[in-house]
Amino acid sequence: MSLKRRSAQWPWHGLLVVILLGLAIGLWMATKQVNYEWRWERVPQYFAYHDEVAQTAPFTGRIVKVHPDGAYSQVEMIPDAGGSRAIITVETDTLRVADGAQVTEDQEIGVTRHWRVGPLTEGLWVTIWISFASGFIGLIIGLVTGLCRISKNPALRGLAVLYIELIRGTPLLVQIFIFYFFIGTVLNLDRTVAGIGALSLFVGAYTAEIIRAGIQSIPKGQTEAARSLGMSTAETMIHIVLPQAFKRVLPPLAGQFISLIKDSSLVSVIAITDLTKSGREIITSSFATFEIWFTVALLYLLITSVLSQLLFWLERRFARSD
Amino acid sequence: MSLKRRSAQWPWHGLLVVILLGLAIGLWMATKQVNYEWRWERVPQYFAYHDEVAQTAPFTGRIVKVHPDGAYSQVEMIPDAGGSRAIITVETDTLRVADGAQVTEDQEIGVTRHWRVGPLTEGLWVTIWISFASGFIGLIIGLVTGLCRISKNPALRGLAVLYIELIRGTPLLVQIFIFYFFIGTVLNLDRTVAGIGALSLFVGAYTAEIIRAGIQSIPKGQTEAARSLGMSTAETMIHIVLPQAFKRVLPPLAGQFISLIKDSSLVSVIAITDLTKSGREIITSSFATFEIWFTVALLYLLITSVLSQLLFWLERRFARSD
Amino acid sequence: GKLEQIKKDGLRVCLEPAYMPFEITNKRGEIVGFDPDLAELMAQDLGAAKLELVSTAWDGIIPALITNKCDIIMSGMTITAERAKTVDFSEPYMLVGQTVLLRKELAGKVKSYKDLDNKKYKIASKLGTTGEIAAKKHIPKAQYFSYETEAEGVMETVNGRVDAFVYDSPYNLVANVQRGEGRLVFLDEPFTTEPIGWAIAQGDPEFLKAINGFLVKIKKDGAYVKLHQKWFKNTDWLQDVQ
Amino acid sequence: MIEVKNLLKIFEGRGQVVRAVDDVSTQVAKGEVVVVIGPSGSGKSTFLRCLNGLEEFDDGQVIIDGIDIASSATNLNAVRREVGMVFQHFNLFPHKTVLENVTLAQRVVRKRKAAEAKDKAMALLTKVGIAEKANEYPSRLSGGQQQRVAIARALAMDPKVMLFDEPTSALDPEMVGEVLDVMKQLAREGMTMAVVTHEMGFAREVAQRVLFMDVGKVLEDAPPAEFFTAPKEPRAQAFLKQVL
Amino acid sequence: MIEVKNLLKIFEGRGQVVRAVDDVSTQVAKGEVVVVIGPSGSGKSTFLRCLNGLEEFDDGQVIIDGIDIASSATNLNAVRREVGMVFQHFNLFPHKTVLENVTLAQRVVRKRKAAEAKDKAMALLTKVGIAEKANEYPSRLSGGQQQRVAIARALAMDPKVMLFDEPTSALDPEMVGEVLDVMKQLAREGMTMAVVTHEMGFAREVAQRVLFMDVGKVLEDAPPAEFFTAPKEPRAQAFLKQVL
Ligand SMILES: Nc1ncnc2c1ncn2[C@@H]1O[C@H](COP(=O)(O)OP(=O)(O)OP(=O)(O)O)[C@@H](O)[C@H]1O
Ligand SMILES: Nc1ncnc2c1ncn2[C@@H]1O[C@H](COP(=O)(O)OP(=O)(O)OP(=O)(O)O)[C@@H](O)[C@H]1O
Ligand SMILES: [Mg+2]
Ligand SMILES: [Mg+2]
Repeated sequence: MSLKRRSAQWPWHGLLVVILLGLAIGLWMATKQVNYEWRWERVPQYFAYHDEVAQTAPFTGRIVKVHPDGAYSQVEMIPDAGGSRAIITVETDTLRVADGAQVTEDQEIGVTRHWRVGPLTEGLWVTIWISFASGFIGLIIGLVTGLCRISKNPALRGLAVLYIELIRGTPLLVQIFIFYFFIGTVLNLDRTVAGIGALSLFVGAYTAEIIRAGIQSIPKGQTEAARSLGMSTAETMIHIVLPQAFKRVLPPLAGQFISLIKDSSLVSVIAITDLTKSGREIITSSFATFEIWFTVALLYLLITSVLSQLLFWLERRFARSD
Repeated sequence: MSLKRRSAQWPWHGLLVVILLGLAIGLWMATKQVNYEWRWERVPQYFAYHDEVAQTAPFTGRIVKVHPDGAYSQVEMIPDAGGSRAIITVETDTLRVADGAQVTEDQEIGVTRHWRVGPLTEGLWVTIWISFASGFIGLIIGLVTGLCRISKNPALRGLAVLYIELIRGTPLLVQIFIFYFFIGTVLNLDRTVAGIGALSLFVGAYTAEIIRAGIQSIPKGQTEAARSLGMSTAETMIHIVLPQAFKRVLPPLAGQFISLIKDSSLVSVIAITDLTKSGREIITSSFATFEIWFTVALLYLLITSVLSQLLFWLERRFARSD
Repeated sequence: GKLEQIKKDGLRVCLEPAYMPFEITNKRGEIVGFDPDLAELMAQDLGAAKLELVSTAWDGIIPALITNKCDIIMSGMTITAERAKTVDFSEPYMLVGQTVLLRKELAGKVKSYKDLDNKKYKIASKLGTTGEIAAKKHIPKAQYFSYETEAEGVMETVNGRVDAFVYDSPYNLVANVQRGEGRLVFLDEPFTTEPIGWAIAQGDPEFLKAINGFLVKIKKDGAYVKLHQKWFKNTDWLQDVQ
Repeated sequence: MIEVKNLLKIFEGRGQVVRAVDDVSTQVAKGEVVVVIGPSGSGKSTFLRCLNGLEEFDDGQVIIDGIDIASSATNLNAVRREVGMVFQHFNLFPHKTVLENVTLAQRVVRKRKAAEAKDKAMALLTKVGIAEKANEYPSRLSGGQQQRVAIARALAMDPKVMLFDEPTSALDPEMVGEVLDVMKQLAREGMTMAVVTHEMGFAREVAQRVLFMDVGKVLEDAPPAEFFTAPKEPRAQAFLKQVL
Repeated sequence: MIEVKNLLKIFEGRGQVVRAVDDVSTQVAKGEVVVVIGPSGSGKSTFLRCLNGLEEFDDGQVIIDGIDIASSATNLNAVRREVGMVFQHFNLFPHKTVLENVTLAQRVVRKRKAAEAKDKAMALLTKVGIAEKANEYPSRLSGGQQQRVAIARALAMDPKVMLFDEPTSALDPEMVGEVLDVMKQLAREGMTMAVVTHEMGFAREVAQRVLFMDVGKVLEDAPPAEFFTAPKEPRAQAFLKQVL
């Protein structure tokens, strides 16, 4: 049959929904079968929690007056030893003193409550910023190494190959380890610097290969056209080859970066508390194992999907000249 | 200058050697500076060790005669209770009895020594076989998913996309975790099976993308030529597209597999002792931190370089038709 | 019930062999230590068909117990109220305390853990252990770093990049001998007392009773003392391990 | 042999709608050679590809040897093996030798025995004058040689009709002749052929009819003698002036 | 203007050695148009590419406007901007608009101001008849239009010599004319040109000399009238029979 028939697609979409529902129910049944008590209500506090800070008297003195002001109250105090008054703000419902009361220095007058970021939020932030920092440095390393890799100079080429093979052939864990405990000790590097350094070197090796492939995928005719117009090798690279290669390497680079975000969890070996590690720390204290792991997985999924969206958007922008 | 001059390359090679030597010396100096006592002599025993097995008398009886036979001796025994004789082989230098001696059951007569594989060798083996098993299954999953990913059926496509995004967006650690403790518990899977399963699912998602890209890189003209000869979609895939795609996906697949070998170390979380885990266990007992990490890195490098060589050889074989 | 199952299929013990001298791997890759020896006795006592030691990373040890991948955790686990919400603990079979391994430059300046309670000091312990909990609780002002394994924490202290390593006395004793001589100062006075117990899945009082009974029995008949001597008073076992 | 009725093919994409083949009706009798010419983008290739179902069309009928390929009951693969197609860029299978290129579909589609397929292949390769390259890979052949292999490959399925889509326009000038010679011989042997080409000499010599297409429509349908000497349509006149 | 002495270019690879250009000596005077023809693989492209140093050659001399490009003192980039080159597959920069394609090298190599480069570019685009497409991307242009942009791009560097490597052989037949027209105009304006082409009509009309190459050697060097009517070499005779 060769006549185009716009066959209805919705039964297939329906099937997809049914399958997904089936999977969800299966998962839910599985959680029932595992003898585990779910306590999801414990999770939110690890994102942000309400911290109470005790407000104490700055000196021994007398409460002149409490000015209630909605949820907060201003407590006006005067020192016994003479001097200027002080105003202390506390939450009204925690007020422990009344007008005219005598208080001693450091006596608690009440508390104020603040929202604080919890360990999961902090870990998320560390993961994001370490990944971005090392992704950026790794991109530069990868660009330089990728260019060396295809250079005609045997020394540059040899060094690039050696670096790439060494990094790609050994586990990141071991690299972080050696970088921090060894090179870091000798050069006296901070742990964050060492962590970013090791991750950059790691991702740089993979980026180098991606960039090399990207450059080599640009037809030779492009270089020849540029050279025949009198451009130098460097000018050809900058104006002709790299801009075109960039479009092609974008998807694999994004994939690499997504991997990096997940790989960055290995920096926990040098005592940097990233998302995975804060998850683990919470688990060892609370034993809410599955809740936390699911939450952590979801957070990673969130970062990576935002990135995928970004990539999609970038690719569409670049498609303009196709 | 456009005349080809075979400029001497050896000064560059020389420079490369000098730089590498410099790096090596730098590393060596670094080890000196780090306050660390190197005990390399402890490492070999973790690969293989000489085990002594005590040979005991099988019954209470009398030694009839010891037949020395070089490094080994045959000890001939006769039971007190009557019955047939027994011959026990022990190492001559560990012989503890003489002709005519009376021995009781389970008394030690001597020992035999055997070479046993140590924990590092065992870990290496676990790493290799788990990686190969899950690489193979992952390849099949990837092939199927990759085909679903480009199929016209929205249900298949939707499932494939969901699977790929979910797996690529979350850390492998979490996946292994959920796979073993959830699905594994419900289906009552063995931990090795669960480990291989989780790794296969993980690598399958990446393989699917590689295979999809490989298939899509085959010019449309190939499919059209095959279809116009009367081949069905499946026949076209099998005879025309996949064989050509295979050649192109070989390098990224090999890269993925090399990653898998390293990623497989995460199965230690479900009590499988692979190379990294054995390394870590040895470190906790021996305190030979750097020695073991360097050794482990070297072992990984060994596996991955063997694989790279294999890939190189395969690629050359396939280049025949270019 | 669990006990019948153990009789039939054997006793499965989860432990992470990274906690000297409670459990550790020897040169041959076998798991040895105080806990494995106790497990051996327990298996005999419960009439188990066999004993299986399951080497599990610390991250996976609780889920493994909950999802019935093993019957009991015998891995030098400290009993805490928080943990007791998820698992059932036996009576403590030992008490340990946290001690401090100090960078040698601080000898004299820091005499007890209290002197470390200052913003300028960096202290370390192992991720997810009571060493970590104690360090955060008792030395709150110091900067805290948690490492994946004890070895790394000790090495950092030797290299002088953290000032002190807070950990259980049995481990610190060995670590000081192995890596620390001349490079570390061992403040061997424990500043906490922590009960160590075995953990089992919740809701099986019969099994709990059996293991508590076992503990009473070995304390009475001298088996416990013998093993304690072997692993905590003696260092002969180090030969086998290194 | 081929009957086309009100064929319509629309491409949609990037916001624009192209009527690549716009209400074309024609027929090719058994043994007839029809040449299709027209400017670039006029829908010649699309028209040809509709004939063996490589493009799904939007409306109309294509009847090949009595079988309506638009009917949902038709097995397209069965029709396609009766219709050989030769492409501009040869599309040989690069991972197979020349011989394998010619035998593969015989074995997979026609289910012939290895020996039978090989004999057939060698006979055809001899016919197109390239038997000595049977065990080479396509990448080792010149363009003209590759195109002749492609013709042999299509012929190996014993098609009743052959479609050619600019078979010589990717070739170096010296190689055009050798491919055209093979096609002329085929025509002499009575093969039904539809040929898209810019080789006016070939059209004059071999074709029974010339179809001139522009923007998806067949504007002229005439014997070559008539078409080349006195085209009726102004667009055909302009085109011929450009090309000749 | 161009002087070539004993040019030798050898390709080595896959165990075989090809003498692509084999001891060629010739010269092109200022304002002269030389057409190079010959069978595929005879070394025409390689010869042309040696003239602006795109290929490193193994022996001999190439002197462009008095400068020996084989000399190690020569700055090749400086020579190249005096020698424009047009390729078979256009090689426009796909990520730049037509206008940017023509201005880029002016600004980077000739260091011209944006406005100056743009004026020059628009003048040239008008000359090749494509000014209205200045802000399109190359992918939106037909082959003939792309090739005309490529010529404008080369002209924008004010070259003293223009090299053309089969500029029309990747084009649809109707587009060949428009490109040849531009080239003919250039020749009339006195541009020194070396053209590899299969368009014999162009050679007859425009060339002062025709070089016939085979297996790396120049076998004939004659005015077109002489070459096309009475080629001396048997190989040239055979080739002309194939192509005409
Ligand atoms: N896959 C496609 N998607 C969208 N438009 C297409 C597609 N294929 C062809 N077209 C459009 O359909 C029209 C006819 O194209 P077709 O290739 O049939 O022309 P043609 O006569 O064969 O031209 P040429 O001589 O260049 O091969 C053109 O406008 C083309 O842009
Ligand atoms: N980069 C290269 N490496 C190896 N051999 C080459 C290379 N480029 C060209 N050759 C060989 O050099 C010879 C001359 O090639 P060239 O491209 O100059 O021929 P041509 O006359 O331009 O042919 P055509 O008309 O097909 O363009 C051929 O045998 C070709 O195979
Ligand atoms: Mg076409
Ligand atoms: Mg050429």
